Amino acid sequence: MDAANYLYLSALLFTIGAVGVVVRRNAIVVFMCIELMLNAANLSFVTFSRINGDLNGQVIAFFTMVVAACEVVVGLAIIVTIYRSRRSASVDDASLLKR
Amino acid sequence: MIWLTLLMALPLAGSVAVALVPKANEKLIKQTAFITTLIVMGTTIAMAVNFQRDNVELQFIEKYSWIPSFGINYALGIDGLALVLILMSTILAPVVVLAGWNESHGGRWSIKSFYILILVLETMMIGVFAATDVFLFYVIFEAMLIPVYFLIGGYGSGERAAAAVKFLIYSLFGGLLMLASIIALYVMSGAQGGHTFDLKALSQLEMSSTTQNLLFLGFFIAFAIKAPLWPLHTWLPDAADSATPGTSVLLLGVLDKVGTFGMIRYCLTLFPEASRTFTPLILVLAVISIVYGAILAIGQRDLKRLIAFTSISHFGFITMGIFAMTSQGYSGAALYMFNHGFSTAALFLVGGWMISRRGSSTIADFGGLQRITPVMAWMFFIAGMSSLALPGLSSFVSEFLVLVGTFTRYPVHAVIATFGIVLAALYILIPVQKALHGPTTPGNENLSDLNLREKIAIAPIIAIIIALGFYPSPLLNVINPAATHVIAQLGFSDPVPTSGEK
Amino acid sequence: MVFTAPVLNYTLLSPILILLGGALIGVLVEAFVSKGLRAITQLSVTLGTLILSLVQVWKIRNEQSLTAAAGSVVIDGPAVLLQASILIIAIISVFVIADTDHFTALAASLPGSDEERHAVQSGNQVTEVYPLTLFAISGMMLFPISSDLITLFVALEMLSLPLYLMAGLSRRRRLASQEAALKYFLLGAFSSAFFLFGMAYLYGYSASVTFAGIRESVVGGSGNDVLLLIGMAFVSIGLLFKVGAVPFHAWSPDVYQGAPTPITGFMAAATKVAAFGAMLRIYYTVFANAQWSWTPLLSAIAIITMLFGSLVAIAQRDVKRMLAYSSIAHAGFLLAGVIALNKAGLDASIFYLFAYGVATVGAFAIVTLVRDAGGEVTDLNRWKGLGKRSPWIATTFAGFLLAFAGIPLTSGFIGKFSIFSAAYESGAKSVVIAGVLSSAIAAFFYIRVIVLMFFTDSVQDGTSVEIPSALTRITIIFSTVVTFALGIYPAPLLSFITNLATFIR
Amino acid sequence: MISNSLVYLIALPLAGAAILLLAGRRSDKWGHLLATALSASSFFVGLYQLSLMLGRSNEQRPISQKLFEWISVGSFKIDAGLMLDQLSICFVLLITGVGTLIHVYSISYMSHDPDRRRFFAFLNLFIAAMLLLVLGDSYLNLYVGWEGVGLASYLLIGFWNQKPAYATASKKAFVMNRVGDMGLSFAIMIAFATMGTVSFTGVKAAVEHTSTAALTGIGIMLLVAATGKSAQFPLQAWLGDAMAGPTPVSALIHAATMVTAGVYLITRSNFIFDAAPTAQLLVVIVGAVTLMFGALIGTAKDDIKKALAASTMSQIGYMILGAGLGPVGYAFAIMHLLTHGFFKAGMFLGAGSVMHGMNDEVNMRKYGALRKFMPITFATFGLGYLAILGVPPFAGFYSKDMIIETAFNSGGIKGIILGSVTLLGASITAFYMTRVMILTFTGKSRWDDQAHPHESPWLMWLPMAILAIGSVTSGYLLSHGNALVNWLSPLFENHGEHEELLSPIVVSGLALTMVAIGVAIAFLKYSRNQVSDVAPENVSIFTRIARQDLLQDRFNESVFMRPGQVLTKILVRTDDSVIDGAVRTVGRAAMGSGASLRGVQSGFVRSYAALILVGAVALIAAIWVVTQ
Repeated sequence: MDAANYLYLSALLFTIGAVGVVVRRNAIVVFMCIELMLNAANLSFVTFSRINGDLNGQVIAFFTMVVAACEVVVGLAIIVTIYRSRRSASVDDASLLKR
Repeated sequence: MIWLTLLMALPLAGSVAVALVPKANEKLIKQTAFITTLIVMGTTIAMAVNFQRDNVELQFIEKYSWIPSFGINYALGIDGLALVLILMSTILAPVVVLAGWNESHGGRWSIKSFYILILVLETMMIGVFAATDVFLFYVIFEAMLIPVYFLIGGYGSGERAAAAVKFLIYSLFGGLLMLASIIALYVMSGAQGGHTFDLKALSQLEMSSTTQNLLFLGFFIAFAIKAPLWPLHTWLPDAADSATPGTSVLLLGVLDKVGTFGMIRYCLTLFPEASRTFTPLILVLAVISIVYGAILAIGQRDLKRLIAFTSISHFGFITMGIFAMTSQGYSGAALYMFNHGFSTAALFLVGGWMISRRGSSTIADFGGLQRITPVMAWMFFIAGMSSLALPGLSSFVSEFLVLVGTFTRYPVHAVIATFGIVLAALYILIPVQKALHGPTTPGNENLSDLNLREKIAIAPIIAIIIALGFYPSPLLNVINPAATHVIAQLGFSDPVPTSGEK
Repeated sequence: MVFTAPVLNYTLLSPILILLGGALIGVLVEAFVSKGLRAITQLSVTLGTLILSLVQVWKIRNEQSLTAAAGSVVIDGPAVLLQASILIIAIISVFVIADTDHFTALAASLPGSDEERHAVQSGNQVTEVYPLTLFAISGMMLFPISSDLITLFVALEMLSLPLYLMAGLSRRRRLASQEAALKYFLLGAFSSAFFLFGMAYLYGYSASVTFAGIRESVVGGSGNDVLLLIGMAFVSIGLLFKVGAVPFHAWSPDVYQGAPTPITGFMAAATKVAAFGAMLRIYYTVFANAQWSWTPLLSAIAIITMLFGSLVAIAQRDVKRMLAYSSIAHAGFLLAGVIALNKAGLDASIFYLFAYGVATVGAFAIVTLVRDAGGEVTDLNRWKGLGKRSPWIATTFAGFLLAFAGIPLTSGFIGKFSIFSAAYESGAKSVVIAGVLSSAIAAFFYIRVIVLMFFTDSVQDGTSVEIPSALTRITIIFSTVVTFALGIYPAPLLSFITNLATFIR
Repeated sequence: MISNSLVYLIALPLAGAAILLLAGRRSDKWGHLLATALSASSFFVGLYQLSLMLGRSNEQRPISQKLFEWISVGSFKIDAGLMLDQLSICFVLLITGVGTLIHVYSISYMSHDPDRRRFFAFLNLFIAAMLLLVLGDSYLNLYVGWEGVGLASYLLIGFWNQKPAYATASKKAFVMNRVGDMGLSFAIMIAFATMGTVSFTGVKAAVEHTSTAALTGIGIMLLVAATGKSAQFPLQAWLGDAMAGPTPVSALIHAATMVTAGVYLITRSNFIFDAAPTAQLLVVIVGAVTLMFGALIGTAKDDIKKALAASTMSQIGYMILGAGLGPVGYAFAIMHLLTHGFFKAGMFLGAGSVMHGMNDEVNMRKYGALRKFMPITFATFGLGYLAILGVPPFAGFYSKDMIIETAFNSGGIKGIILGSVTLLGASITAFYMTRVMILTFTGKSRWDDQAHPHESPWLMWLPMAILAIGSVTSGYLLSHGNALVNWLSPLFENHGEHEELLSPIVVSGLALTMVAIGVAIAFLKYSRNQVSDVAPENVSIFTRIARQDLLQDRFNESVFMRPGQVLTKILVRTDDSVIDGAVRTVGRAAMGSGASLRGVQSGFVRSYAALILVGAVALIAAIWVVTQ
């Protein structure tokens, strides 16, 4: 089976994630969409490493996971604080700063 | 002897000295500033004495590397024109300080900062005429705006903030266009053997006529804004209206000359071809400025604005003389720059005294001053006469030279411009009649006449105006060599008399 | 198979390692030192680390190496210059950050809760901002010197994550501050996803994660251009986001306004250096040969950015937002340096980054001083007549504004001139014209602020100017001196840069 | 140093002016004496020069002197140089002579004026400027004097400028003169452009190889200048108002000297006009028109000074006409100029003395029967009257008849027309001068009660007497043995005499008859029936028009002033709305776009994300375009 399909899949996932970021209100969900995008990228890496027969891509995938984990830590911290002070996790409510 | 650097350093030192004087001691502050300007004037005259008249090359040259990585030098040097203008600036400075002894009061800020600004400005005024490195010139050209901006905004009257901003934005805009041209020159010089800003080197650059035209415009628009040339003049009346008389003198008398000076020193030198290409257009603009400025001056109700518009008309003459490309036109223009400095100074200073005494700048508020304050009235009258170029006063010589010089090559322009002299009679005599003649109107009965300080301040100007009217040779002898040199460089020669064609 | 330990050149890496160490110490300090001593200890640790690291950078200034860390970082002239700039900017920023009054006593506490109030009263001020700063700085130090995709990505996150948090630490207007953090985080993560995706395609294009490898295949032209282009595009998005170029700028005004002002200054200055450093390296070394494909796009973005930033700044009423938009405009000018793609462009960009960074920190330091009972006053209308009440502060601020406007005799002018001439030299005339135009527009709003401060009468509304703390004063004086010194006599720095700044590949 | 004494001619009065103006009130006591003394001494210097000149042969007579290099740029070299020749000496003597007399007269006439010192300063200034005008050796030097006298005239007309009307009058005079001056500067420009020189000698030399077109241009422009200064048609309107000045001023500047500068300019430029027939013809026409114009106005004026002013205008018309007749006419023009200088100045002083006695009443209808009260004034005025009428053997008889004769003899239809015009003019002159005499000195007294007419002090009547003698004798002296003609002849190249149309006797006969007719009509009209002391309203349209100076002001206002004012208003408005408006619009546009672009910054993180997404898509699209 052609490896390119994996690329299409990853592109699809990436797009879904990106669109999700734009359309979903809940900060958590938005964040999950971003994670989806990251994983889509990972998929591409792995695929490419398969295509190119080179392991670095897979190594990067691992790095990405770690980094994503860090992002989760920071991200959740922020989202939770916001949620506690606003009693809402909707990104649309946080719009004091504008213009 | 590093005359020019010395000249530039002196006012700076003076400003430092002023800064050190305690705020409370206003008298000492003023005296320090005045003494400094006097010293500068003396030094300039000393320098002028050492100037070799017949030498067309730049003199008192100094050159130190400033920013080697861009090939920028701190390079100074003056020819006759620059000398004359520096002379004018440094003579005007003490006059302004003395005449506007109390101008700094009632400003937004301390008297101290007023004189610091003035002195810093004087340094730049000298530098801008002395610079022979384009980059250095540009730096001073732009930096000069700041002190003036604060002088207008901080010590002016009326809509001073708005006027100051208008002035600054206008000038900055022009300056940035010039910057673009300068960058282009710089890059080209890099392509043609080494980055440099040396005026001489840049004038040797090879460039397509299109480029040359574009770059020329970059420079010219900047200068046309400075020198106000119609239709880029609208900042001037506002600025002159809000600025203190002394500031206006420096603004119209000296700073605006940078525009016309730049046209000669940079537009003509760097872009001879383009200058020739644009001459017809520029001459038209100049003629429009002459007539337009005069007519609007006639239409003004406010004394300061009136004077501002007369200057627009005069700058039209100067520009016309420059681009007539004849030695008479050029020398006339150069001389005109000098004379205009003094006649405008006289008008603004005396006008300023009238205004400060009357507490109004509306011409209609004055009346019959000749009976109450004869001396002041006479000073105003003489200043006015010199502004309408009465023969026997300095500005006649320059104006007539410009006209003759233009006529020999562009008769039509000269003829139209000559109508300006009738309008001049109107724009001077109308305020003279309204303010000085007629019955004494209420509110003017007990205006005080000029005091000794003011007399001392105005006397030298009037003296110069009259003396140069009868004996302009000292200046002309300095200017002429430069004139013929420049004209020749541009590949022009004076038209020969047509007689014999019969 | 045999495991061969990677060879690390510790001298060359020491600047970063020192910072990381300092950061870890900071964490420990936060945990164990008594609250009385905490602040001062943290400050001294942080400053010590930074200075030590700066010294190290100075030591290695003439070193050049591609193999400092098994080929994943490169040490060369630009690297040293950028790291030095970042450190200097960091140091003067820390002086401002040291004024703990800007930071919430207890970030975890609810805004307006008793917990928070108690924390403030008991002086139980947490100082996690210091280690966070150090982490961020180490990320920034790594970003412009990394020479493979992994390091690049890790560095990006290393500098970003702490900043996300720091943005939320403001003591006053905490809701806004937290909002800033949220926005910065979400958008940052979003953009880094693009960045990563792009990296994937570059990898796919070249079958290599090292810059050198990618460059080879770009030069060789072998491989599928579409992959390269998509890769470049998405990586660029990540970088352009960090430098705040239109249309990836949207976060910056909000974050600049919401974040604690000292952090804003630090962010605005240091992040720009780091991000542009990386950008310069990537475009000058990796993508150089694909110039045909990206120059037009980048020029377009640069032009839009300049004009957008300048135009929108005119309409701002809040000083922090105004500075934010002005920094967007400056990002546009700096892009001109990237586009130039020549030695002059590199030198100019580095000079510009340093000059602009220093001036920015100074400007924001002054913003921290203008306060009323409720904390900082950033509403421009309340800055009216500042020149009358505290002439020195106002004059200094005016000085920075003139520098931003690029008036001669300030560093801003030299920067602008050099970067524009470089761009012009490489034929990007349109960019230069746009730059000149937008400078004219920009001048307008800088001058408006000066008018407000000097030529309009003050409104008595309790707005006052804090006497700057000794440290803040150092920052302000330093920035002022540098700003004008570089304007009047930039020759030494310029030639220093010119001598060092050459990328090695 | 004989040559130097040319400078003294100017320097003396100039010094007077300077001293008096600078010394200020301090010199109130002795200022007038000093001024008079200096003017007189200048006169004696003139006499001395004359004596020297008489001692030299014709060719040697003109002397010139370079003081210093004034302007020198490229080929445009102007020396501050003076030149005294047969022509200018006449003027020098006229100016300083009559000038001095009028100084004397003014000592008493202005004795009650607080600003008498300033008055004398201006008088001296005028003398100096006028001397420079006639002594300058190039058109540019002449120009300096030319505008100098304009300035002096402005200052003196507006001497009592606290009266707004007077201030306006002075302004009007200056501005209209400037229009003329413009002509002079054009002439100079053309001269320089075509001949490369503007000195009299240089231009004279260059004439022969200069295109007629250029010469005509110069000539016409010189004529324009002359019309301005000499109040000739169409720039005559200022002279009447100029009577606002103190009467001695009217006598000196606006009768004897300054207004004749135009005649000087034309005669001085004879070499140009001789070579430019068209210009010459125009000169004649202007002269003819003006002499009728002035004469007609004169018939309707009740203000004695304005009547005299009108007559001046008309008499100068004669001179211009004469000068326009070419070589044959120049001398006669000058002769008439000199005699006119005597009798007109005399009459003005007479008018002054009358006003002096009638506490400054100028309306002749309020005079009458003054003969008894002011015998001396009557006598001197009367002699001047006879002179202007041209009754033999009084001065006018010689000078005016010469012009009439030359006019007739100028050949062809032109000669006949000109001759008849001059004759008619003579008759009208006779009419209005008689009218003045009758209204002022004869008939019943019509003055109101507070007037106590009395003879003027000797300081005033002495000058009048001297001038009266002049107006009796000067004509004979100047024409005796063609004295003046021969004196001046070396300056003008003679083209030989025209064929005589009418013999001198016939002309004189005609002239006298015409004069007699004029006088007779006047007698019938005014001496017979009682003159009312208010101007009758039920008069013919012509009278009304004449009273309004033939609508000259109406014309100028409606054609130049009003449109000018409108234009000014419009421009002032457009400067703000259009030019500055454009600038402001640009600024507003920038701010507006900024404000609208702010909208992008909605504050919603999702829209920001969308923005990024859009950007990404745009990039991809661009790439797609690139790769396709």
